[in-house]
Amino acid sequence: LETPLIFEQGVPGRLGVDMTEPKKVSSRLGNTARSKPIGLPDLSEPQVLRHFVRLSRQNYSIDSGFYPLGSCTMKHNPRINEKVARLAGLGDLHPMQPVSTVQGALELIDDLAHWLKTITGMPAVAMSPAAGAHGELCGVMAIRAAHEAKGEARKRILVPESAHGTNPATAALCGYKVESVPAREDGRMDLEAFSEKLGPDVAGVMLTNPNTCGLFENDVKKIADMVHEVGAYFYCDGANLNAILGRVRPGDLGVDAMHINLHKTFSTPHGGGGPGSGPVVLSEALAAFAPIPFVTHGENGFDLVEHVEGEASNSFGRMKAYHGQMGMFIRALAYMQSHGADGLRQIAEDAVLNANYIRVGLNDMLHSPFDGICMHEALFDDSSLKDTGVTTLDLAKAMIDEGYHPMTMYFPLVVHGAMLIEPTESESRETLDQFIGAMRYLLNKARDGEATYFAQAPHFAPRRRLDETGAARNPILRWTPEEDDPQSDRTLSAAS
Amino acid sequence: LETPLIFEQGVPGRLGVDMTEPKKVSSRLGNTARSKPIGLPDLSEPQVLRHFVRLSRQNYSIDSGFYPLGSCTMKHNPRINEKVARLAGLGDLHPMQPVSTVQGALELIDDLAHWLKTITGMPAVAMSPAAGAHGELCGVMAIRAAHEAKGEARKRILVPESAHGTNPATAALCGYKVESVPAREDGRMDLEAFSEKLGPDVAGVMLTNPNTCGLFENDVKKIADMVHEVGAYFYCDGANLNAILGRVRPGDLGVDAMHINLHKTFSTPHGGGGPGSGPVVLSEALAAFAPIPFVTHGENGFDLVEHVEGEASNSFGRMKAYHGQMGMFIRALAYMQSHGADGLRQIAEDAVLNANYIRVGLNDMLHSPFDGICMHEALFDDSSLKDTGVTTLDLAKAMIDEGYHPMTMYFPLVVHGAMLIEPTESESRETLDQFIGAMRYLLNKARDGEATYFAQAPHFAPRRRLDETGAARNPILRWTPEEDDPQSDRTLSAAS
Amino acid sequence: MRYMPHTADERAIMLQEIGVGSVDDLFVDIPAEARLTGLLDLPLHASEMDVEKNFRTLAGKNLSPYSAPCFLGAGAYQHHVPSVADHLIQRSEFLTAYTPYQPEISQGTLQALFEFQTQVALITGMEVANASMYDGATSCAESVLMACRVTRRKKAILSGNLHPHYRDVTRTTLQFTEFEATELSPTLEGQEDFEAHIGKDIACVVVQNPDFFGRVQDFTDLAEKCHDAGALLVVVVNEIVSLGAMMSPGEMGADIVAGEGQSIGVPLSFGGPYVGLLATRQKYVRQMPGRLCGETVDQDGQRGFVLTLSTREQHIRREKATSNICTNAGLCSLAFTVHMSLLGETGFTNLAKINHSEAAATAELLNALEGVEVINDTFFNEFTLRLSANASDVVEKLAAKGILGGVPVSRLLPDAEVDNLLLVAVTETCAADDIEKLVSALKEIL
Amino acid sequence: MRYMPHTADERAIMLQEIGVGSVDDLFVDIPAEARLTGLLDLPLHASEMDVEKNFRTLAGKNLSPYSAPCFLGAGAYQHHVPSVADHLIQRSEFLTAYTPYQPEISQGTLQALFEFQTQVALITGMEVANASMYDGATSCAESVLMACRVTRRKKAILSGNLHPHYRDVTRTTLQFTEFEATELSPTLEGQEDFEAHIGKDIACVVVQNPDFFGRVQDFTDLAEKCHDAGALLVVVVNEIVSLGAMMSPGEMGADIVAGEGQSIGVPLSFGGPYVGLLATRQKYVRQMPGRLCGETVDQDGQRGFVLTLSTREQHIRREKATSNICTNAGLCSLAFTVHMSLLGETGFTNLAKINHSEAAATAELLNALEGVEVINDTFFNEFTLRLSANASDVVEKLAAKGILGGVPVSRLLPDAEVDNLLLVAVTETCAADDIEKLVSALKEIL
Repeated sequence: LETPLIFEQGVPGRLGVDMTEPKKVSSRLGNTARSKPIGLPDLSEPQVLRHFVRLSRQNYSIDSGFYPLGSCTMKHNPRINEKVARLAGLGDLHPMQPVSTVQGALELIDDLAHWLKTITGMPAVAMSPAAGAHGELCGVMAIRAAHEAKGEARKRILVPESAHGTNPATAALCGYKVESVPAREDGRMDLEAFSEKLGPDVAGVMLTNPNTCGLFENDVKKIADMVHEVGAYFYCDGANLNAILGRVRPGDLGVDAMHINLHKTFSTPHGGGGPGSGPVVLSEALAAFAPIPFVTHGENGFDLVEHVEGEASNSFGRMKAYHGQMGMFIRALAYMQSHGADGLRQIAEDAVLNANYIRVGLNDMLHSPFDGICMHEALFDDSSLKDTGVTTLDLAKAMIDEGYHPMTMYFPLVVHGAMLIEPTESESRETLDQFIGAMRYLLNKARDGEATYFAQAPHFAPRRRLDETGAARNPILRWTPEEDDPQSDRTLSAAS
Repeated sequence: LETPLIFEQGVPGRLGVDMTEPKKVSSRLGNTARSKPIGLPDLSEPQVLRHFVRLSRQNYSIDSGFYPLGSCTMKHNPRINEKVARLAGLGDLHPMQPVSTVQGALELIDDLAHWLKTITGMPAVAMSPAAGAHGELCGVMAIRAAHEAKGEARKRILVPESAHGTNPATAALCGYKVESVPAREDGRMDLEAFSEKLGPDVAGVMLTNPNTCGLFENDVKKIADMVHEVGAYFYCDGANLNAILGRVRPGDLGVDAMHINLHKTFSTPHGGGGPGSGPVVLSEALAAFAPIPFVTHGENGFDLVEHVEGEASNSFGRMKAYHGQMGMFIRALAYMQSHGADGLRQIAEDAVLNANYIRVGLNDMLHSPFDGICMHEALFDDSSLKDTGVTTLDLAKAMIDEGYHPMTMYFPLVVHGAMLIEPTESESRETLDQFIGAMRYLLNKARDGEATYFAQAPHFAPRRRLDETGAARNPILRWTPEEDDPQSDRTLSAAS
Repeated sequence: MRYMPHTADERAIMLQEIGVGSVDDLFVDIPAEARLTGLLDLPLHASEMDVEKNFRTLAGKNLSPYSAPCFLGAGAYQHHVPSVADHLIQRSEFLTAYTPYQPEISQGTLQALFEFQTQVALITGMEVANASMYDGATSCAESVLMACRVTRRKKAILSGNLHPHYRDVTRTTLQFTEFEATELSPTLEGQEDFEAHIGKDIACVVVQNPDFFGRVQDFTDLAEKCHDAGALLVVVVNEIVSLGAMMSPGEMGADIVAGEGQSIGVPLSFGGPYVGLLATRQKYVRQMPGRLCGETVDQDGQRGFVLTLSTREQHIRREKATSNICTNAGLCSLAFTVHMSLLGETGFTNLAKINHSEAAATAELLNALEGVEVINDTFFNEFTLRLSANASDVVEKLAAKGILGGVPVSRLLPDAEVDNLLLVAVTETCAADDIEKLVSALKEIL
Repeated sequence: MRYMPHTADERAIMLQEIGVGSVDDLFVDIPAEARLTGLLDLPLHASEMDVEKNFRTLAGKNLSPYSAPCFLGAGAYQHHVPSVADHLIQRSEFLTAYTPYQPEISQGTLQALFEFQTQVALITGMEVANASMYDGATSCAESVLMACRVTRRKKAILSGNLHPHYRDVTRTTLQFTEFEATELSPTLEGQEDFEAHIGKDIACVVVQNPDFFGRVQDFTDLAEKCHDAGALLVVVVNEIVSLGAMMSPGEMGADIVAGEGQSIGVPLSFGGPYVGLLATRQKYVRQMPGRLCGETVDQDGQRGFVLTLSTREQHIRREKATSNICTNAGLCSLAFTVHMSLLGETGFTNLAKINHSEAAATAELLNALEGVEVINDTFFNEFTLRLSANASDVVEKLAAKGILGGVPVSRLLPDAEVDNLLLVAVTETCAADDIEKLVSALKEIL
């Protein structure tokens, strides 16, 4: 059954929300009162409900199946987190209530900060960044602010080739020139090349660890020392924190700043693309430059520092309105409390165990570009598909028909036709076995020359393959009423 | 993707719920401590969640589509009702709390009782029956108790042919002999036949109004008078109350008792088969015989009468543990408050409007056994399918492929191959038009001789037609572990 | 009105299509003198916002057991229900589905019911269970009717220590039938003398385990005596968590188990809706009331589930049906199944152990207080105290301190001389400081 | 641990399959001296029951605006969110889905985003909108960056009456770029003199409507002046409900609208997550930051939706991306879309009228009090009071009475001399008796 757009439904005057009649008072809108209709459709409540329930049924989700999506940490999203985030007195607080009326909320933020600092072994944390990339921005701004405070105008940030695209984008936004450091044969950063690029005008390095090849940068301490030696700072992309929880603390590795994706590692959840939350832990060297606001603890309980003055005088400023992604804080703290010190360590162990189990289960049929044990994700290249006429993309789309979400494809860029598989700790051995079986079935099928089958995949999804090129060439980004002048319509959608 | 049984999953020792270790204390279980394992499977929380999410996706529901299910009143189930039923201080109250700590709960019951009495024009209501059939039992017990109080030992209950099966079943449970009254040509009860059967040994009549043919028994007042004249009581099956809300009050028609299906008329919701709630409104004549407990209002606020003594001395007794289906009361009251006097009337009007719209939309292709305006549901027989080789059942199963739940089939029994369609007030004209279009498409297809298509339907459901006969002949009512002796297994499932 | 889609214009068009002039023409069959012209004397429609406010106001007038130490039992028990259970029963496809009469598009509900039936059979130690009843009390009454049908006898014996509501409901249910019940008197000490009553005319004996006062017993001997006399043993269990720690009724030889499943998955909700359990032996299945879900195959040979044995039911048998019950507890049984699935063998048995050990420890603490005596020799998670004062008064005083301290026995047995008896239940939801509060409050009061 | 499936036995088997002796062997790449041997100094794992208790305790230490009359605004507004919206965002298929990079199995999320983009475009009067940003403040900052890219100029002018947080965030965002902002001073009366600043080097002027003090203005003239100078007009809207009653920024000639969508569908949640809106003209779409969903067709020609124009994004453009933003506000934008769909044209405009009329009536009531003066000539649902006492003190006194009476201007503008100014917002959630309570409390206090 096709689901028309909400705009293609409804009848003017139909109600989806009941309200009282507005009071009759004289308008205070001056000359700004609206005179034209907006063009929204009117539907009843049951219609709206049914519309979105039907839409939802076209989605794949963790609750319905396995997501072997590398670099994304698609783990179980506990429902208790959703429940406590909606408690009266937590989910409904206004950010500008007098602090005397939100002591529990401030305590919660302070408590979460304590967990994050303890887990990472870092002395400070900036809570307000709204997502991982926002956290990166926070970290690099702190680095730049620290350099500026010392009167240094450094120019470059070093980033490994395999880095997430947000790393260079962030560095650029802070006015830095980005330089890429190549990888060694074993998938880790090339220390020699790194050493060559390092110098007194380098502001910092941004490293993901475990890196996006699913490998732990075993030279990390050496790297940190080299960075510090030239007076630069060590930014660690925390996207893969899941793999090392309770096994090693970034603070012990010499990290100066690291963002933590609460929606990944602490499952707050993904929600089809957000909202995220990206607190940043900071070393002593960077702590003073943290953004406002932050929570302090004084005689009269908890307080909020909301302005760049006094104890926040070195702060590089404010990153978003209000105090941070409180809704995500609640969920992340509930998740952490549920696991505790023992459970957090178990997360890392089981995540790495599962990844290696898949690696071993497939390594006679898929080629691993890098040898040995992996961390939380298993990386393969497409050399095993050579001459089959099946691409990584085709294989991924065929996985849909087997009941799986595709793995991460063509990332990291350093590996040809990369397939990055991150099972997370949530999945059972039965699920992994079934998945390995399905992959082997598909790989055999590819070798058997059934390239056409793959090219046509998916066969059983709500949609067949979509024309993404056409979408980008002629972007139609909104619905437009049919009765509108078709000419202007075309203009609207065809203009560049 | 097939979903195995929960018993076919899991690994012993896996945890789905975390708990502390039990305290070490000496057992107070005497000689009753369990020594054998139970045989439940152990699963993790994500596994259980995914299992039931997957199961759910094999269900049809109102939220995903239209249910033209006659006699079942499948209407919109508002989410606000679910929300308020879970408020702290409502959903979590213990039934045996001191009444001083549950004044709001008792007020709520009293308030709902007021709405029900006002809607039906009746002076009293028994709140505790747990479902429609339980309400019938309540009403007929009140009738029998009233006769016994007068020292009368009446024997018979009259029931129209078209009645729900629960009516005769209930009468039998109260020790009455059930006599069936035939219908007239126009689908209503035959007054002459009724009059003949009526006599001083008749305890009461059970009538559904509007009746199960979707017609209002226009002689209802006459019937009531006749019943009362012989000293009997008039039980009205309230299953179809939806059609007359705010247009007529059963109390004004001479009804002595009527149950109200809160899960139908007041949408509490169906839930795949329950739970229901079936309060029974009672006339002055029957009020004193109402079951315990009930709420009273005294000087110190609300109170509960929980024993058959004092003001409850005529009560026929207790029907269930505690005070009634509180969770359903909350939802029903929220539903009523949302509609108000104006909305309740609109429900009836739109429900009847929608049913007639469907009747008119199909009556050139499907034969109505009874002429003229219907109430909330449109009834057709299978005469239009004659010679097509397509049965009512086949047509119903083919509706599944068109995206609809089948209509009610082969009920009422008085109509051959009956198809009973109740759209309810929730559905929009667009939905009705689409449905009429789909039905016309199928009926044309049937006439075009595509009987095989129908016999094979449904084609696109999670399951094809199931072997119900086999299920009944050799009932397998539970999962049995495979490792068990296959012999005993067979014995278990094959024994009659 | 947000729930109804028609605008005035649409209604006019539809009336025209139907061929009538006005809505009133659709209601002509209603006798003119009974037709309502104005609106009912009730408030007008309310916004969702206002409705929510109304219920918040009502909720504010109650003391939530979530915000008070709660030791209430007497057949309904506060347990922690995992959020997953409540989440799942709110899923559209479960919440807003109809009774699964169309199995092709109802496999979700049906498979869940099949799993429910299996879980109930397993924990009760019986061969089969139905797809749930209204509650434990009605399940008890239906069990007696069923036993009478099975044995073709007319008399039942009810233990005096059966929950008073269950006894009341059974009495009410039987009163107009050809069956009757002999009710023994409650007894605080010693065994009940069933033997004196079991004869060739007895259909069944109904006992409860743990009984109303909390005591647990092995009914194996009683089962044998019943069977020797051709009678059935019906065992009522209203704290189903006990089955995680105790011998199952099936092991004791029960023929029918009537249970209240509320403890697993179902909120207290001021007494309802709950979920009645009814389990028995395979050979009695056709005499069993209520709905049954069975395994079968579809046209393609795939396993599937259907409602079955409907020939026992009212739609077909009408006045000869095994019972007049038509609905089951649907969502409550689903919540039970989800919660039980989460618990599993390990969790369910551990939960029972925690309940028992917490209760045992609390009983010792309370027994040490002046003016308090635990009268139970055995119990699971609930026991009876004899206080030095009127139990209802004590409960009110505790409530004034924000403690829900127990259920006075006299509230359920007003005729017995039990004014000083208090039922106290201790579950995993009672934290150490809750118990401390109760102890120190009782010290103050007594 | 309930979330992790492996038992010790299974782990052992899996390690064997992998070919290592112990879990530690999987972590050999971690420098030995940094490996943790013991557990972190944090509590051990907790049951769901205990976790829930912890959060109930924390919640109990706050004053919920649901149980107190609430007149707080300043960029975040209490509105009634229909239960359907919160229900739907909790559906597994929305809640637990990944970013819709695989469109074949993500049409639910994608179509909802397409509907979101359309709704935002319609209410702002713009041609296109993106699939949401973090919040209104970051959206404002991104708008300035975008205007600089579009105009290839480097300077922005920020109105003094822009929400102070938005100004702060814009300043923070620009500080290390080649761009800069001129910030005007807040002004309580009269128009700001933008003209003096608009020159050929100006990329954009940023104004807010209603402004921080609640005033509303027609910016049509300003838009013309901007366009004449080759600059863009950025209009910030942080009470999006106002658009139901007011001329849209598009009608006024805005080039970019940066909005905070929290008022529709999103709970207050102590400040986040919210939903940033960013709408503009079609011609600027390739300079737009954030995610975009576009319509296309699949292999079979069926309409479908995909994320598009990803060449602007970091995955491909890396350091040359239009912004470093990678996520959107996902569930919040879905909640917005559901709520807006429920409201529709009729509901959205009516909601705006109710907000405005309630605020206007309340302003009159308050203005009549001694020691209170409403300083706004115009406003939508929020206005500024000049009190005869320190506003922070008054707010604390009101809080002590259980009333959340408003936001002291000095909390956001500590440097300005505004100690007596109080922002008061009145929405549909303020009932008559809430307003009465505020009035009588102010009478007492002042």
